[in-house]
Amino acid sequence: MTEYTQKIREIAKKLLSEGKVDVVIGFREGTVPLMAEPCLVSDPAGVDQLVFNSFCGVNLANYLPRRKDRIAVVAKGCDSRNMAQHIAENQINRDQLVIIGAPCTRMMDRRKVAAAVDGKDITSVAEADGRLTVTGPGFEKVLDRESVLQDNCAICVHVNPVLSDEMLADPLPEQEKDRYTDIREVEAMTPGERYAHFEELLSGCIRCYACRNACPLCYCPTCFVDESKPQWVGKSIDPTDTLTFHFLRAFHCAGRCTDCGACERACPVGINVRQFTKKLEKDCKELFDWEAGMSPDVRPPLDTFRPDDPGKFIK
Amino acid sequence: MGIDPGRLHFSWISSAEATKFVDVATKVIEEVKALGPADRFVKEKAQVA
Amino acid sequence: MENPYYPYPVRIASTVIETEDRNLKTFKFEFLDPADEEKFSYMPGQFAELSVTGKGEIPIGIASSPTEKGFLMFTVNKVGVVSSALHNMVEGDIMGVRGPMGNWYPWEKLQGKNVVIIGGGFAFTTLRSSIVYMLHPDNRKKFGDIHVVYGARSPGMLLYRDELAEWERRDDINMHITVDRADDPDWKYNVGFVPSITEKNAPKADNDTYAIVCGPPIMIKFTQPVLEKLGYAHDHIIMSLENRMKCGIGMCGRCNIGMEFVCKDGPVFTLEELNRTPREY
Amino acid sequence: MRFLKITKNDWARGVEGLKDSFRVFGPVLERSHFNFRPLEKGQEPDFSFRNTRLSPKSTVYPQSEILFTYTLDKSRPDHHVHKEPPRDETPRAILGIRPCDAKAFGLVKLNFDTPEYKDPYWLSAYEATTLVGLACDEPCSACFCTSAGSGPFDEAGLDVLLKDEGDHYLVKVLTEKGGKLVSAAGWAGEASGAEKAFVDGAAVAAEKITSFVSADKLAGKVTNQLHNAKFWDDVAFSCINCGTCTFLCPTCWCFDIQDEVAGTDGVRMKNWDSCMFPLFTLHGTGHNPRGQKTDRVRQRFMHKLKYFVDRYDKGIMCVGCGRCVQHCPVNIDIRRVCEIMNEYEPEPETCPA
Repeated sequence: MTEYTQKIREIAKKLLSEGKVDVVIGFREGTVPLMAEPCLVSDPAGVDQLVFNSFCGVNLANYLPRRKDRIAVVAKGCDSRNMAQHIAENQINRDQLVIIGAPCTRMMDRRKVAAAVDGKDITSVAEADGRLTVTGPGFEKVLDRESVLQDNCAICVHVNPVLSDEMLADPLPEQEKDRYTDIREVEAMTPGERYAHFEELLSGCIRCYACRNACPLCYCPTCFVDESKPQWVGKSIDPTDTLTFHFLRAFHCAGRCTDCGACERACPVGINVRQFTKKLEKDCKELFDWEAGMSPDVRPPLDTFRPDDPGKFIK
Repeated sequence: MGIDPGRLHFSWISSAEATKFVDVATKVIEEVKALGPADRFVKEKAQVA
Repeated sequence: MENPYYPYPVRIASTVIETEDRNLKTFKFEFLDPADEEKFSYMPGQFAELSVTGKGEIPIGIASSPTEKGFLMFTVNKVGVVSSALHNMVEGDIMGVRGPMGNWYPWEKLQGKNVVIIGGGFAFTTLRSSIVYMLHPDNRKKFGDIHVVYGARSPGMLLYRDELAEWERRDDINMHITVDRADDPDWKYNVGFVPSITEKNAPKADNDTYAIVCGPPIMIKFTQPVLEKLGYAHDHIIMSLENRMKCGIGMCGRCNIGMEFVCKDGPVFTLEELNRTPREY
Repeated sequence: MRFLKITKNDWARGVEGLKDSFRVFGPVLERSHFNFRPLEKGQEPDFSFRNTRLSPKSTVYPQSEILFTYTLDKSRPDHHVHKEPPRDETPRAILGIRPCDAKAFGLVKLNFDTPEYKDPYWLSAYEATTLVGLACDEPCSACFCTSAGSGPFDEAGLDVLLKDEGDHYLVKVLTEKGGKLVSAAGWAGEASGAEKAFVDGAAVAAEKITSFVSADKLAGKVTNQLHNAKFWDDVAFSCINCGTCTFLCPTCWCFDIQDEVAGTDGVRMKNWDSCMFPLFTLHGTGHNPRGQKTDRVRQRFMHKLKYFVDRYDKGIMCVGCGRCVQHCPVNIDIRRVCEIMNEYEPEPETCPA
């Protein structure tokens, strides 16, 4: 990881001092263990705050829409796919971007780490050789990296950036994974069971919209839940309204979601929000052989029509 | 989502196919009536407690 | 414990379309319970939350004057959900009024002073209240000269046209009505923007002259330098602000400018006070 | 001041007994974290928590609360008239609230209990509530209560303070309300000399706090200079306006008022809102005084660390519970922002010459 950090600083410094970009978007050291803060550097003297580690889980594609300047941005596999998606959706121009590709060793989940030490207070972490050493007052514990990966990272099949102008390392091998075991379980339920399952899943939701705001796809100027003329969804914590919000948001992300995990990472009450988006991801894969954000040049399946699109549901 | 499949119908009907529209609409109504009142995604009064 | 969220039930006594674009309507309300009228005691410059049952509430300046008894009057611009619903309501319908809220123009301080009222567009409502209040026989002698500069886009967009004409005929108030463009060949008043009419007609500043300014942001922006040029000190320029509001009682947290809540500490501030707060309005 | 010593059996029995006359709330493990919830018969509060994910503010101030009901049915004589639903004034007890969260109620009270207006919903719930605190023996590394006007054994706002002594609790009865709860629970057994245990415990716990903020110079700053300072862009850059901080915060009180109608039956309700959302301040005209993300982040911190300080002269509107520090998905840290604000010196005016 230190090599990545070193290299990001070098590239950032070069790009800024040569005037190739106006700003660099990357991460700086967090103020608490297991965190890193996205930051923007515009002065070559400021590049030394940039770091890269296993807690850089925030999707930096989130910071690109509506920017007018030339930007160098650090991109993991999923970030780069969301950037490709942004380019396809005209949220940013490819020629504004210098993408600093980071073949991703997959990010760790701070809440899993905390749970692995029974919620004890963690004051520092160190990472080496696939292991994470966690220390706090009166304890030290070594965790296997694989056991504390973010859920989406554990099943990630695209760790390498799909777009890049600079690379921090050679591409890493991609894993073969069955991504949809949990989704198949839900699919096997009867409609009634499924409804009950979703109600239970969302029972703790506080409608803070952190999932939506963390999502790089949710850049609509006015979200449907914020519309007042007409008001589509009630604003209290009524369970029907809450379900409606999550389902509709997931549908808006169909064929666009890269399973970057931003929603789940942001959820303050630990809801497995990806269950919704992953179902649609699975459908897009099976019906259209489509994975989102693999190229900025191919139109996504939901904004194109082909005569051979699957149509069995039409009676 | 947990919606009964019988409550959701897709059909392709051209503006010229009035009879088909009537047939489909009648069939849908019959099927939905047979299922009885929906109890999912139904909001009576906000449950906030 | 008094419930400050409780809207007094009122009946719509009358509605009048004020302007040619039909977007401004004046409503007169009567309290269902006459005792509520006693509780609703207000001063010109205050506002109330109009509560359309089933839709929500909107904060609107009170256009009637406390010297007018038996009704409350509001002029509402049709912009959002509640105001649109209100525009569709008719005489006899029941709704709610919550208030009065906020502070008012500093009538104590204005005693014995000259008052220059500068208004634009549909922000003339609390200014109407103020004029009616000052012109009331019990009050007129408490004030010095009264000047009114009031402008709208066109003659058909002026509010309270009958009253304006009546005030024009009086000799104890100096009216300077203006429109941006006069499409009416019989238009007999000024043509021009409020700032320039102010510059031409407003009295020179002195310690005994206060300006009350209420209008769209663009008018305020260009009127302020004119008043400064005429020598008005910032503590002699009185303004009324608008912000998005919900509770109207300083609790819901959205309308603040710095530490002040527009709904409770305002909406009336002097320019001197505003200079000290972030311009988040 | 009374001190009691009660065994954990007495405690459990007392808690069960309280449920006859109180609505009892306590920390409960949900999925991966704790929250304060109403306790059912037979359900004990789980004191193995460090602190709850959501603050206990919802016990007094529910996220959604009905203000009025009404009917739109014109055949009913009271149509379109707002009616207050009956208020539940059953006494409530919050068991195991941390001192920081109890202190927060006092700060929120400044907003809902003012000389001009009183919020009857918040106030009546608050007045019906007895706060039974659990002293914090193991504060977290993100906690900074001692420099935010509170502390792991702080008694402000509490009616009773408990100290966990392994097989028993020491109980400090702080108010008359607290005394009534203790009697209702049947807890007796005076513990003379327990005072020292609290004093010592407080000192030991305070030693364990490793994180601090300085807020001493905030009151002296000029609002507009702080507001216009250049650092806000950097502070706000990473913010995604998700609102997590405001929803978890024990001192955030902002709300929205909404009407909802089903058929002819309607309710007007109060829902928590967040200054992080653009809709919070959007005018009907489309103009938004806090339209940019930086404006909104600045509002949150200025409100807590400057406007509140100036308005009430009661310190900062933060009790140092550390929730926003731990759960902000992009690691915006109020401690860092407070430091920047406290140390801020206005950029020197450039000389026009």
